[in-house]
Amino acid sequence: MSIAAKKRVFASPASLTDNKFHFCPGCHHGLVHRLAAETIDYYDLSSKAIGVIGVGCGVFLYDYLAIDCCESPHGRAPAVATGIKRSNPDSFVVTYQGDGDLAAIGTSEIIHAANRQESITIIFVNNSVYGMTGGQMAPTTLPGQKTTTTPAGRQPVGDGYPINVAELISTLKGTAFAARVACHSHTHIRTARKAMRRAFQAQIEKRGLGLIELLSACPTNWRMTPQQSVRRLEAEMINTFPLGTYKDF
Amino acid sequence: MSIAAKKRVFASPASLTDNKFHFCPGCHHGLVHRLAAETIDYYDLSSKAIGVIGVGCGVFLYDYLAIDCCESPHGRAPAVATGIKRSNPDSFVVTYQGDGDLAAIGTSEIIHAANRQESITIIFVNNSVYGMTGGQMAPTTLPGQKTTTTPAGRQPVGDGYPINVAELISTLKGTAFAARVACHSHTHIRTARKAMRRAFQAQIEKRGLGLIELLSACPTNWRMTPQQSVRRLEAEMINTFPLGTYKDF
Amino acid sequence: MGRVAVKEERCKGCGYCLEVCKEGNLYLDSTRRNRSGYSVATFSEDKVCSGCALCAEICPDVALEVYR
Amino acid sequence: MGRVAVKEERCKGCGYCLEVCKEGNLYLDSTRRNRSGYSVATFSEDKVCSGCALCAEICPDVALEVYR
Amino acid sequence: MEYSVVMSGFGGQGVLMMGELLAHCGMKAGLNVTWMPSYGVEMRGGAANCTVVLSENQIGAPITGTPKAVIAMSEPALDKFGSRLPENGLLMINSSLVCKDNSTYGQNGIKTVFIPTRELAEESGNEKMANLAMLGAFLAQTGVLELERVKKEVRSFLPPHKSNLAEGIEKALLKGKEYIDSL
Amino acid sequence: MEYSVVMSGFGGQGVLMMGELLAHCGMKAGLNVTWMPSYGVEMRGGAANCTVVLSENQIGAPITGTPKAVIAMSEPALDKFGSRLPENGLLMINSSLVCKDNSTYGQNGIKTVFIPTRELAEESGNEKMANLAMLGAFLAQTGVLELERVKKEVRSFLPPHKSNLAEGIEKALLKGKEYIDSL
Amino acid sequence: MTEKQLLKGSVALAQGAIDAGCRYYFGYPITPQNDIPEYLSAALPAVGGVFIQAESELASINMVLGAAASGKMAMTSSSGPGISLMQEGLSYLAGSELPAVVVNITRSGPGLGGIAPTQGDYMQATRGGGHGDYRLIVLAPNSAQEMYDLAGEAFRLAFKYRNPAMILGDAILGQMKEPVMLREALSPPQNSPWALSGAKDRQPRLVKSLYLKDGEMTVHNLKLLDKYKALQEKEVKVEIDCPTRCDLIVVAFGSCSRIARTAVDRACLQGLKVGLVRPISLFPFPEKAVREEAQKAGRVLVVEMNTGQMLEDVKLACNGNSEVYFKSYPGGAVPTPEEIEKEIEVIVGKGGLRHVNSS
Amino acid sequence: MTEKQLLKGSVALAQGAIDAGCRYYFGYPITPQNDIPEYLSAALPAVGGVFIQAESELASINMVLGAAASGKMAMTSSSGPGISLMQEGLSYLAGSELPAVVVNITRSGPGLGGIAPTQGDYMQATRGGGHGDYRLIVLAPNSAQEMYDLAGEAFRLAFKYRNPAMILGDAILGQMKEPVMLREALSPPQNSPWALSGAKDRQPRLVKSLYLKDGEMTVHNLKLLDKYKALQEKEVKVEIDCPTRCDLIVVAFGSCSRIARTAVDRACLQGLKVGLVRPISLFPFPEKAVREEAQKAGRVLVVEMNTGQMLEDVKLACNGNSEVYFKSYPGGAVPTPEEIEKEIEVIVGKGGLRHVNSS
Ligand SMILES: Cc1ncc(C[n+]2csc(CCOP(=O)(O)OP(=O)(O)O)c2C)c(N)n1
Ligand SMILES: Cc1ncc(C[n+]2csc(CCOP(=O)(O)OP(=O)(O)O)c2C)c(N)n1
Ligand code: SF4
Ligand code: SF4
Ligand code: SF4
Ligand code: SF4
Ligand code: SF4
Ligand code: SF4
Ligand SMILES: [Mg+2]
Ligand SMILES: [Mg+2]
Repeated sequence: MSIAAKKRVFASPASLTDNKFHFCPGCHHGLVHRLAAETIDYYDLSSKAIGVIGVGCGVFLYDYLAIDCCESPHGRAPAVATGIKRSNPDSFVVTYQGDGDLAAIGTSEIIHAANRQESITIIFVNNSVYGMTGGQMAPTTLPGQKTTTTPAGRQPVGDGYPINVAELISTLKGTAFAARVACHSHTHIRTARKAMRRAFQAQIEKRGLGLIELLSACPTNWRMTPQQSVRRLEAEMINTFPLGTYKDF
Repeated sequence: MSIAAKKRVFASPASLTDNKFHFCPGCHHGLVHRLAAETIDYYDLSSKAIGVIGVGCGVFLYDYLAIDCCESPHGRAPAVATGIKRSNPDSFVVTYQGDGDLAAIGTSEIIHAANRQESITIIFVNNSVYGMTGGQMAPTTLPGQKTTTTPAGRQPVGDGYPINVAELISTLKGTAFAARVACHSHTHIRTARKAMRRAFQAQIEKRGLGLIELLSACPTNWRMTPQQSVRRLEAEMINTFPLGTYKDF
Repeated sequence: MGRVAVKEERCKGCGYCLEVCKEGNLYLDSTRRNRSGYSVATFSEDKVCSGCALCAEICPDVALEVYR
Repeated sequence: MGRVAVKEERCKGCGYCLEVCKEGNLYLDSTRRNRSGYSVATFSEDKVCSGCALCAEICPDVALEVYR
Repeated sequence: MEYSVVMSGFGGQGVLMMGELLAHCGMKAGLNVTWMPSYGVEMRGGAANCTVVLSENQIGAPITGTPKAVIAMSEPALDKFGSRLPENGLLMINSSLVCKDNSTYGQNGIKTVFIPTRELAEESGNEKMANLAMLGAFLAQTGVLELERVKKEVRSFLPPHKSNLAEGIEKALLKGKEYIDSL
Repeated sequence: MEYSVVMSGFGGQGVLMMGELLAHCGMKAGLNVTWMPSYGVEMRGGAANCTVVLSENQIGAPITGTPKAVIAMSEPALDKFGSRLPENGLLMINSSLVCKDNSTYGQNGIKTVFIPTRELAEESGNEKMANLAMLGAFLAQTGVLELERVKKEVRSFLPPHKSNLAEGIEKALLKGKEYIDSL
Repeated sequence: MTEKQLLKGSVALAQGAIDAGCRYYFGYPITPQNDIPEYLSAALPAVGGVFIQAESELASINMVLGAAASGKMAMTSSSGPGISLMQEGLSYLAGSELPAVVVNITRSGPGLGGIAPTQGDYMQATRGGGHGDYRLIVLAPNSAQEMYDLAGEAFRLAFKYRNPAMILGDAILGQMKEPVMLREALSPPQNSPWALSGAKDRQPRLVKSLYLKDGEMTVHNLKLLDKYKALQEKEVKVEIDCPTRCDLIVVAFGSCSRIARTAVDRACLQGLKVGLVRPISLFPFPEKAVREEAQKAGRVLVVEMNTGQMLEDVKLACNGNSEVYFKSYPGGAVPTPEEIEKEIEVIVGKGGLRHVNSS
Repeated sequence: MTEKQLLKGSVALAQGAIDAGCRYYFGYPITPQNDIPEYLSAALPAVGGVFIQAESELASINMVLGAAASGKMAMTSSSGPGISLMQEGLSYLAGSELPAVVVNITRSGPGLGGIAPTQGDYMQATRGGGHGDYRLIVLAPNSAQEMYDLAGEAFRLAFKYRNPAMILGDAILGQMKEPVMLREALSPPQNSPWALSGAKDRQPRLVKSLYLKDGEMTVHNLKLLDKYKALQEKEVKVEIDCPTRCDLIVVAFGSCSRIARTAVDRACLQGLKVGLVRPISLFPFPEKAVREEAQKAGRVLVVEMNTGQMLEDVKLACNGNSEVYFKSYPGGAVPTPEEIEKEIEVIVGKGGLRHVNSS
């Protein structure tokens, strides 16, 4: 039977553009982009969604999602999102941030946005490293992990312990939803899809801030093959960053 | 019996200067200054202590404590303290910060200093308002509390929920000690004195960051008499900010 | 019977789809490279594809379409 | 028998010490003001002071010294 | 002609309000006016002051090192601002609180007037109106604005929810004027 | 005289290292040298390139829109940099990966040389040395530095823990030279 | 609204913003400008607007960026240290071509800064304290009335040129009360063609500052430059009051210009021939006016409450064609009219210059 | 260490800092300067120093402030947006009279910024992007060797004048490898009489920027001004290479000056009479050198990789006494020697100016 005669059971979501991703082979940013696009389609949000893009490897989100988008200074996406949502309450506002962006330079902005119960959704890609800038230590880098700025491996005393964002944000009263999922297997991806929907739903129902943390691979800066990197994600990252839903409105 | 013949059983601590405090009547900043001076004397730290002063009504600490002092930009005291302690590991470094300083603009700095397990001590004066600037909402302002920027009372949804600093900081692995005490009665003051010692001890024993949060009155910006303000502290603040030790190495 | 179409220029040869396909329907063709220099995933027409779409689900580059 | 010395220029008349002294040894003298315009705490020589120092402990302006 | 006065005292004595009322009435009288308060750190420790300038011409500096008059409602205020008066300046002292010797002042042709503001306020029926008794005395002493004009504008000055205060204010102003007249 | 060459390809092909070795040897030969890599976002998506300039005089720009030579280790690199060559430039193409028609190039007097780098590297005993085979060919083709000089400096170039690679590098360089000689 | 009201400069400015259509304020307290947020915390909700006390100046300026990206009139205000913290955001606003108004009621720096009136942030405001080639529109009121008026003007220019605008005031302008006449209120802007609102029935829109394709960023910079040139051609605001035959012009801005005005008036009463040029827009700087008047007079006295910042713009305008004198009041010092008058006398001579060619 | 090594500019700079005695680095990653923290993360601990990757640029600059207050040689590095975030801290450092070195390997802004080589942060660096009246010492290397040398020089000046110093580089200078000759290493500074260390056997010390007593802040500002004047008198660094009879001088700094150098050399080979003046210290700006050479030549061509920033300093130096031309390369554009050469030809005429008075 020719393809033409068959039913397409899996295709690129409507709100994903045709542009090829610029990510490295095996990088999960592309996957997260797709999940975001699927969720936008699922809730039919493409005509009200506004993406607020943090600075990191996801900075070119606007090339890939067919929605209104706004660049934001590194770490400040939740503040920019606050400005958009407050002045445009009918829009659906979603930020896209990496672990450096959200958990280092943007610590204050995410905490206070959650604390004010801003009606925004945060897509948080935790790949335990600064991808875009070439592999420096992130706030989520694992103890002992070698990066370009922790050549001997991260020492928690002095370099800092890994920061557990989903848990931290879930302690704030204005957070409606906070969960951590992973991107490295199809079962995890399916859980991730559900969690992403809840994070969107929180905003749709005006319950408060929704955050989804996605454990992701950065093969390039982990200096691994894609295969090795998904194995590391499973074997090492999940220990430090337990999967689960930490708050659900 | 003339005074000369009696024993002095309570006097100003040695490391407190003779300068009159510039604080308003009934303000607890003076009390916290005295406790800090007492603790410096207790551990004989006046020749190694370096005070890092946040911006708030406590900004003139250097007029009152006879120790080396450094001004720091609003909110950045933990970063300045990190720079001092790391480059001067034999010194004893203590910050003095208000709730606006530490829990609003300085959120990121305190969290990451604790997370890196910096060996510094944080004296945190929570008076639920911006004192120095004239009574605006603080991150610790109570729900419903009227301030000059929440004329109808603080609405948690939108203005933010009160932030519980001692609890939040105690969740970080690098924190050795975190406690909340109050300043409004002699029994509370005695507990406060003990807690302040533990917060100092944490640094002396190199266990990590020590933080003491002191619930304090700002009669001026609460628009109350000193008497009313200590009653409010007891009746209202302690409910939202439960006293206790949240972490003890 | 399923069938998978590879958008070759999107594929980066990460190999995730190969691993997830229980039927072994996909392989990297090392003799060919796309314009970006990657060996690309290739669908073996001669094997049995259930159309389960796991390969597409796991592909981080949205390079696969599945038909059934 | 205790005795309390008031550093009048430090006192701001907040009244905390008055409240804490069970013996009522301290009062604000409304007829006098210090240079900053505050009525200042005044020790009644004629009452009984235990020298417990609660007044000094609670004074936010370190205006009291206690002798015993 | 330009008239500048520094009003000073402790916080809570109403020196800012006293200045504002003067400026408001000046505006209503068609004059150019500026009112400039002390603020910020200066206010900790309880001091408060403001400068009011009234003029038929454009006003340059709203603060001045050499005001035409100084009103001192407290002793520290007197110490701080009394010395700034130029020759022939006017110094009005709240004698209910400041108990300094007459003789220290009045040099350089400075005219010194003592006003028992608390007593006047009490007489007017509201002990909290000491500032307004002082303002009444100031107006009577200087004539920068007519008392009647000021009394007329008290109501336009007060926010609606405070209009009940108007009568008391008028009374206190009058007491101040009467005191000067009686000198 | 100043010689500038752009070396370009995919990340992982060792184009940066190839350039660095050339620059290092130039320095050791007493020349002024600059080596300038591509970096940052440019490197996502797998491209990499660097520019090496060698000169007896002070070097101005370490990058140039019109290099004397371009080494293209991949097709996108060829597309991007091939067109920058000025008249009489030299274009060296990695024919193991780039299978474009000869005829497209060589216009404007551009000299085009195809080097089967993978094959040469394999012959030299280490398939990962394709870049060095290319460098050997480049040196032979241009004579900017003598091959012997470069071979001599391989050891001063390598960090101590990589000195074991020296021999393989020398072999691959030689293979490249031999290939040119054989043309 | 037909009568004057006695308003604090800060309050006048805040009301001026509302009357211009501003409905969004995001800010963090700092003396001496707290009257602005305090006033707006009540006044904005009353007109259906939004007031947020942000956790910091960084958050404030980025909330402004978000609201501006939505096509709304948004503003923030701060002082010295807070404005420094906004430099990254200001650079993004300029790079993203977003309109917004930022108010700086200055403190005397550097560092923590005193709250006395001062003009030490002129360079930061006019040269762009943030990174990259950009400019803010900078307006310098000198009265409560202008605090009110220029708030509206700042929004108008910001929207017309899609560029952030700054109002540069100081403690005198912020704290002083003066009579102010209010204008009729304008309604907020609607549906700007570049604003983000969700891509309903249209192509998605993008607010960004980074252009990555070859040469694009250069084109972008030149586009911004064109905008700044247009501002220089069309939007200069300046008050010129010079006698036809003039021996000296005094150049001063903001609160300092009021005092200079008094000094100049007095000098003129004395019979000296002195004029005043007051830049109201600091960027675009009234280069032509200063050049021409300076050339006529041959002498310029710049008076600033800093160590000499606008001085550079005056020198650039004069380009060597006039003698430029400078009187400096840094660190919160405020000149008196007498001091400036004396300076004028010293320069032109007590009896004035003798006009060799005069009739 | 007697042989040249092929070093990246960033690495040369980092090693230069260590060799000057710097032992404390606090920074946050940003392209194109990551080689600095990456190198130092290994190299500093190796010499007993401390490397901290801070959570942000705000934290970085304030950690630097802390270490500087302890009398230690401390530095940070960043690029455009990160430097903007440091403006408050820089103002505090200057106000508190603390020595420190801040490196800006620029991005082309405004906004997020491209990482191509650019010089758009000249104004921010030389005018003080933070609030208040202060200046940074600003040095502009143009080779890997100078990245190394000027790192040391920046620390020397910072400590001598107790003022923060900035090294202004760009992606070319940061990323390029060139041969570098290392110097002998100096030891870290000890026991500065102003440094905080605990008040053992002495009076407590205080590091602050705010002076509150009447007039104190003015005195402080004037003290800072004196320091800047001393820098202008004593510490100007400039490379002058002008033929005795010169028709045009080209003024350029940093990486742009290398290209200008090539262009000037070529023009001279053609027989044109062209010179080059290269400011190495941007503050203090080599005003005298530029003025004198410009006056001799009568014509100045400023070439910058921005829309015209140093141009203002050149104009101020010339003060109308020379014609000033400008060639602009904003947004990451890099001039070629050919382009500059052509510009030179256009200005002086293909065959050179005819020297009317020449023999
Ligand atoms: C103010 C500022 N500081 C630093 C940078 C440089 N920078 C860009 S992306 C990034 C971090 C990237 O890491 P992450 O947020 O984890 O995203 P990833 O690339 O890993 O997805 C940094 C530090 C910047 N652009 N702006
Ligand atoms: C960057 C910056 N922003 C704002 C301010 C103004 N400011 C000074 S103190 C302060 C807050 C004071 O409140 P808090 O920290 O609670 O101290 P308190 O006076 O209540 O003890 C603020 C906002 C400043 N100095 N610097
Ligand atoms: S560097 Fe890492 S995060 Fe960035 S695109 Fe590559 S794999 Fe993904
Ligand atoms: S304003 Fe409040 S915190 Fe500040 S001194 Fe007065 S009472 Fe204390
Ligand atoms: S659809 Fe399922 S069976 Fe078919 S190729 Fe993909 S994973 Fe294999
Ligand atoms: S998972 Fe996608 S990108 Fe990876 S090899 Fe398969 S098709 Fe290619
Ligand atoms: S507690 Fe202290 S300040 Fe208050 S009234 Fe008593 S002595 Fe005075
Ligand atoms: S020492 Fe005790 S008894 Fe004596 S006055 Fe003080 S509180 Fe009263
Ligand atoms: Mg990351
Ligand atoms: Mg407070």
